[in-house]
Amino acid sequence: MSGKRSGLSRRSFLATGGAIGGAALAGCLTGGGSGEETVKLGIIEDRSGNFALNGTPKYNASMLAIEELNEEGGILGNEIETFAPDPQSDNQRYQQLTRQAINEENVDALWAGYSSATRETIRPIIDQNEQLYFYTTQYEGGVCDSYTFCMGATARQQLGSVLPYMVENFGTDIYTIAADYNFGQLSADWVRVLADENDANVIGEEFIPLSVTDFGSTINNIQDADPDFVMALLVGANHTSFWNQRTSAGLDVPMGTSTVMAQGYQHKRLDPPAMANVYGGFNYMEEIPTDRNQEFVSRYYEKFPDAAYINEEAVNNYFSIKMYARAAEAVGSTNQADIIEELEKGMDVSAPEGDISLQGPVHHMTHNMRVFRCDEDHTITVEDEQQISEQFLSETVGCNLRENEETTQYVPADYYEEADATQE
Amino acid sequence: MNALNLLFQFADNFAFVVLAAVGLAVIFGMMGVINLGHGEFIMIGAYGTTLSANAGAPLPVAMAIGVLVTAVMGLILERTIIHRLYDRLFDSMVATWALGLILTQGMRILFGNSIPQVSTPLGNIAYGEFSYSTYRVLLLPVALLVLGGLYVLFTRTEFGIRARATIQDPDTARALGVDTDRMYTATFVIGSALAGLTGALYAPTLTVVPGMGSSFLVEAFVAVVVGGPSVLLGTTLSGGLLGTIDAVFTNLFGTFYGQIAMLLTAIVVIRVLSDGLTGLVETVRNRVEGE
Amino acid sequence: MTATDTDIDTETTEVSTAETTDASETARPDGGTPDAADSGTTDATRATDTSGRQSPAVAATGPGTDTLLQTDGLTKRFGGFTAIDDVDFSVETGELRCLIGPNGAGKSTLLKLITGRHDATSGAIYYDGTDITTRRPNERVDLGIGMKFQVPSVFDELTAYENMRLSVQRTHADAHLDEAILDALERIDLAARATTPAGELSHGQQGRLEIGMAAALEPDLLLLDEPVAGLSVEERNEVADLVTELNDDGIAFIVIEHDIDFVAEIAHEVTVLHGGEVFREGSIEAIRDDDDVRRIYLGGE
Amino acid sequence: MGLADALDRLRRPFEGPNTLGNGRAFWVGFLVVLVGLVGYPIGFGSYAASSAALYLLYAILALSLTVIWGYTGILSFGQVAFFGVAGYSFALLSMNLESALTTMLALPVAVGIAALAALVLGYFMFYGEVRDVYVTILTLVVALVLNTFMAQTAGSEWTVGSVALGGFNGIPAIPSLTFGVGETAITLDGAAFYWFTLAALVASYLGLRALVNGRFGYAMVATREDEDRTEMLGYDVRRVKLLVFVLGGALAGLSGVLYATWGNYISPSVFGITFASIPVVWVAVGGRRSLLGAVVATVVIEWFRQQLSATGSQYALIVVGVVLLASILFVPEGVVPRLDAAIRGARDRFGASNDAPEGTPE
Repeated sequence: MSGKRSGLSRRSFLATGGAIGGAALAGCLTGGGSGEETVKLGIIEDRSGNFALNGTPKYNASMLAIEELNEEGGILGNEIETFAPDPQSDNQRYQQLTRQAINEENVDALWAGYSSATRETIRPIIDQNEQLYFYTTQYEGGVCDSYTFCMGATARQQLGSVLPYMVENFGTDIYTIAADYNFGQLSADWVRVLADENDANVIGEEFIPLSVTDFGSTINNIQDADPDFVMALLVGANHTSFWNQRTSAGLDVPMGTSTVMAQGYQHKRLDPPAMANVYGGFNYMEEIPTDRNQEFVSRYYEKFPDAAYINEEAVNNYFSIKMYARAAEAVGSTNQADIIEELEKGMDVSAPEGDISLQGPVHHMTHNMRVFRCDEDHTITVEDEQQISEQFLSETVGCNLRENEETTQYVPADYYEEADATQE
Repeated sequence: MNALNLLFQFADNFAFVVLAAVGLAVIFGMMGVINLGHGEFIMIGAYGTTLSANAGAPLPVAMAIGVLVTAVMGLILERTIIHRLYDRLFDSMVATWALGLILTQGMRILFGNSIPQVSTPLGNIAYGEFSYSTYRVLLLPVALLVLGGLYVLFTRTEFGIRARATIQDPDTARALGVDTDRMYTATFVIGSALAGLTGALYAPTLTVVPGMGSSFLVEAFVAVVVGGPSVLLGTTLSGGLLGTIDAVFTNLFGTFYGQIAMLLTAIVVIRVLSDGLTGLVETVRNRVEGE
Repeated sequence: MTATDTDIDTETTEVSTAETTDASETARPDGGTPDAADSGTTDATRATDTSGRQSPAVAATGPGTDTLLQTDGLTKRFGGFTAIDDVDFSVETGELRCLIGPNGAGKSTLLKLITGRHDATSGAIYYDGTDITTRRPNERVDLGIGMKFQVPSVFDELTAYENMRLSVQRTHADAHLDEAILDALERIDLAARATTPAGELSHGQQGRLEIGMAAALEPDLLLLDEPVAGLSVEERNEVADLVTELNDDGIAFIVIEHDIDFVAEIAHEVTVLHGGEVFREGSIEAIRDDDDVRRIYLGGE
Repeated sequence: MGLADALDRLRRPFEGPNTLGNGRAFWVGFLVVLVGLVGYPIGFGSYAASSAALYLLYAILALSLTVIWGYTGILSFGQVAFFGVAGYSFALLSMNLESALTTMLALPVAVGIAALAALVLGYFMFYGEVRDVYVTILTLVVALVLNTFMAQTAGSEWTVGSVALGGFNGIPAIPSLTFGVGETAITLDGAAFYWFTLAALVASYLGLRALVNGRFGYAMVATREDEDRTEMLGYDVRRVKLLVFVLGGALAGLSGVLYATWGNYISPSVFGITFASIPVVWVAVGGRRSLLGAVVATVVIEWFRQQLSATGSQYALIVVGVVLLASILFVPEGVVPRLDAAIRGARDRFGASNDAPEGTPE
């Protein structure tokens, strides 16, 4: 169905392209971003390339949310249109498509991108155009941006739920292995901050390039350090090889994570017991046993019977699209500045993960965080559950977007001694 | 640093470099075609294996199917596309790059972003506080067997003699009654089958996804170039050199330095030895014989 | 396969680089090259050869001497095979010297050493007062040494005009370039074929073009490797005329040639190479009547 | 007549057997297309212009490869290395010394750094007798080393001046090119950036036409055809190759700076194997011995890929692959030379040509 829609807009694009320049220019001027007659949402999610595995569920869940809204009469009585290209996991293409979405498709709100690299690539374009933008991946945290709403849990929220649980149950010696890029580095910083807050020690730390598929030496290094548990902050398809390799090498230390299972559903894809004794701190996995969630899950698979999994990010897309619709109804228009102002007042949201709320001044969510455990047979159980709010921006940094315009990303190293790797 | 750790890591790296490179080396060394779709051929082997295993085939049978599927695909591609591109080195690079694109996305459309993975068999070798995957260590003898098998095939069989005659002087070979077209086809199929074998062997220990091929391509290229024109000797030598460098640097400084050290070694070898490591062996042998 | 002497050295290297299968197998061609067969008589020839040898040369070239080129103990080995063995060889200014010898005598190798295509294993080469032993080929060209290869090696895809331009633009300013190119083509009788790709010219025309291009660089010494091999009688005469004409203009020549009649037609002095060593030097008549020369030719074939 | 003669004299340095498109008809067409391109932002607005600017700056990268590969016979698989080095250099220079004056200066300095990198690498290769496919692989490996290295610079210790290298995420918020000082400064974005890029491309194209049809161009072509033979005509082949490589590095660098300012962003993916392959594809499809072919193919292929991606179809990449395969198999000499031959064939058939035949010396 999305193909049909974007096919339409593509035809109209070609038609304008073929018309005399003046007419096209006039079209640009009248089709402003706050047109009342239509609502158009940009959904730019990877369906091919490296991030297709994570991007496809996000795309699916967005379409589900939009279909449900349209069945209820759309937004402000208008059917929702979409601009849903495939950026093919290519950041440069994201830039082009973001510009197209804003300048040519005049989208009223934009959902785009899986990795933080993608977000940072397009954020300057977003800010320049004052475009309302929802970023839905769980991420390193710290983005304080007047136009960006970060719907995923931050590293502090994710790790803040699982790390104390691990310390309590397994001991205080932590070994961190993390993907060697911005997200991994900052997450490892948060592990150090949280270890300090929970009276534990990081006894070893290893950063692994995203291209690495061979973990023989890493496994030996962990065995050498002999920690009570490992915090595994691995990312991407290459790193997924770690789990099979650690199992076959007989490394049975318990592992905590914020980056596997809930994003790339490794417990579904890998043969048991590859993910045995892995504990994740997430706001969502499709195995959450509540009625509300199970009902959502069955709606999703009814629409996408061949879908593989509903990941954390997919659900964040789903509830944030619904949240956007409520805000638009509340202000009575799709004017972006008005909607941002409305959202900044905060909002209670009923999401598949439970009842959560938007922290208006920092554009982040208070999430219902759970600790999920994967057992020998890859059955998921919920071990712990608590509401965790975004704290870094709201409490430590003191960001308040209601009062100050900003487009900054803050990093923990500037606020915590433990997070500053250069001190060691 | 534990000596056994280093030894096992070396075995692991050596096998990876050799197996990643050998299919590419056969096709490049014997036919002058650079197969930029080599990584995707490996991916096809891994898919064949994993899908067969998921359908219930025992792992060795599944691996054989993976190899067979890749070989058949190689045969079809050679007959339809590659055979038009002999003596067009750079065109063949673009064409195989395009093939890689089609294969990756084609598999994604057919089987989705991921398929259920096979777990690694054979357990582990434990020593002191350490342990290592038995399967990964066993890949070393397998890599050596592959090299040995190719040695026998190309030097001890009628086919090998004809194939080598074709490479050295196609016109003369044709005059002597060798069906050179068939030799090229056969060589390409062997190269494809070897890529398939690599995919089959790594299917239970790496993540089988449509884009997995790219993780082999860099090592494969570097190994082939470092090795030089002699396929088997070159692959063996570069496997040894790069495997050692990777294991040592990874152990001393971390995975990133292992990778960088390997790439820098490649640059130095290409610069210093214009015919790679086999060129060096050749020179040394000539000198010894010259005295 | 016909192994002419020129091919010996290239063949050795070619085979070893083209060796793409396991290097432990047939690393080098079998030992039975034509040279190995020849050099069975090396010891005997060395004895007769010493008389014809010049005294070890110092840089006896350049201003104040008549000697244009002088090699001193020049030696070239390929692996275990010695292609040029301690050769002292000289050419005088304006001379036309022919270099003959049986297959595998090292004639082409000697030319390649002089042009810098091969590096000498030991010994030295002096040219016009300069030690050029380690100079690069293009530097030797700049000093005034030109070369025509055995197989015509013009740029096939470029026209005759463009080929000639490559030479002429090295010696002429832009203003006179076009004129000079057409003059040079005129001189080798190819002005009418200026726009023809060189690959489509006849064998003889390609040969003339190549000599013309070498001559257009205004060298003092031109090296020709079998300039008339495979040509018709008519084409052969055209080349002979061209060589004589250029020689009359003052260009010295070293010509490798099998065709003894052609040699007789153009040459003053002849040097006979055998087994990588200078075997005889003298006038064409003296060499023709030399029984030893006759013997090595017969024995060599 | 006087004017026509003057114009003919004007075009002479840009014509010769080494380029397609000689004669009056070509230049008239060239001017018409150029006027159309200059007017494009006026007709289609600044979004269309900024989209098109990307294709035009890529075309400069394609030209850099054409001059190295098509004309001199060296396939550099690592043109993106110089592209990226210049992009990163520009980012670090302009962000550390942020003022209009410095972004203006950062452009030539960054291009210079790319040229210097090409000089070092080229000297290392060509004076070390690295040849043929080994040059190809070596240049690719250099790009991959940069990719691996830059991707791990996420840590806070990787900061140059006040700018973090950012690892895999790259460097965001690179300033746009700015000319002039203080109040009078003009920031190049939207249509202005498009015009600047177009001017850079046209200058590069014409400059290269003059180069390849001049003395040095002949030396390049001779080097491509036969290095040994070229040396025997007294050309220093190593120097020819090195100079071309440096020129190619500088052009790729120019393209890289424009890229960094186009999206105000650069990341290590510019050094990756995917991006490294793409210039080879443009040039191979367009016709590697044709400057015009490289430009046309780059613009068309990139426009096509973008349109396919915007449809969101999962078959987009398959279509790209099939089109590439077909063009390599059925139009091996390149699309633009094929078109050129077809047009000339048609003209000959109808006997309408008054122009001198191609390749005739004048």
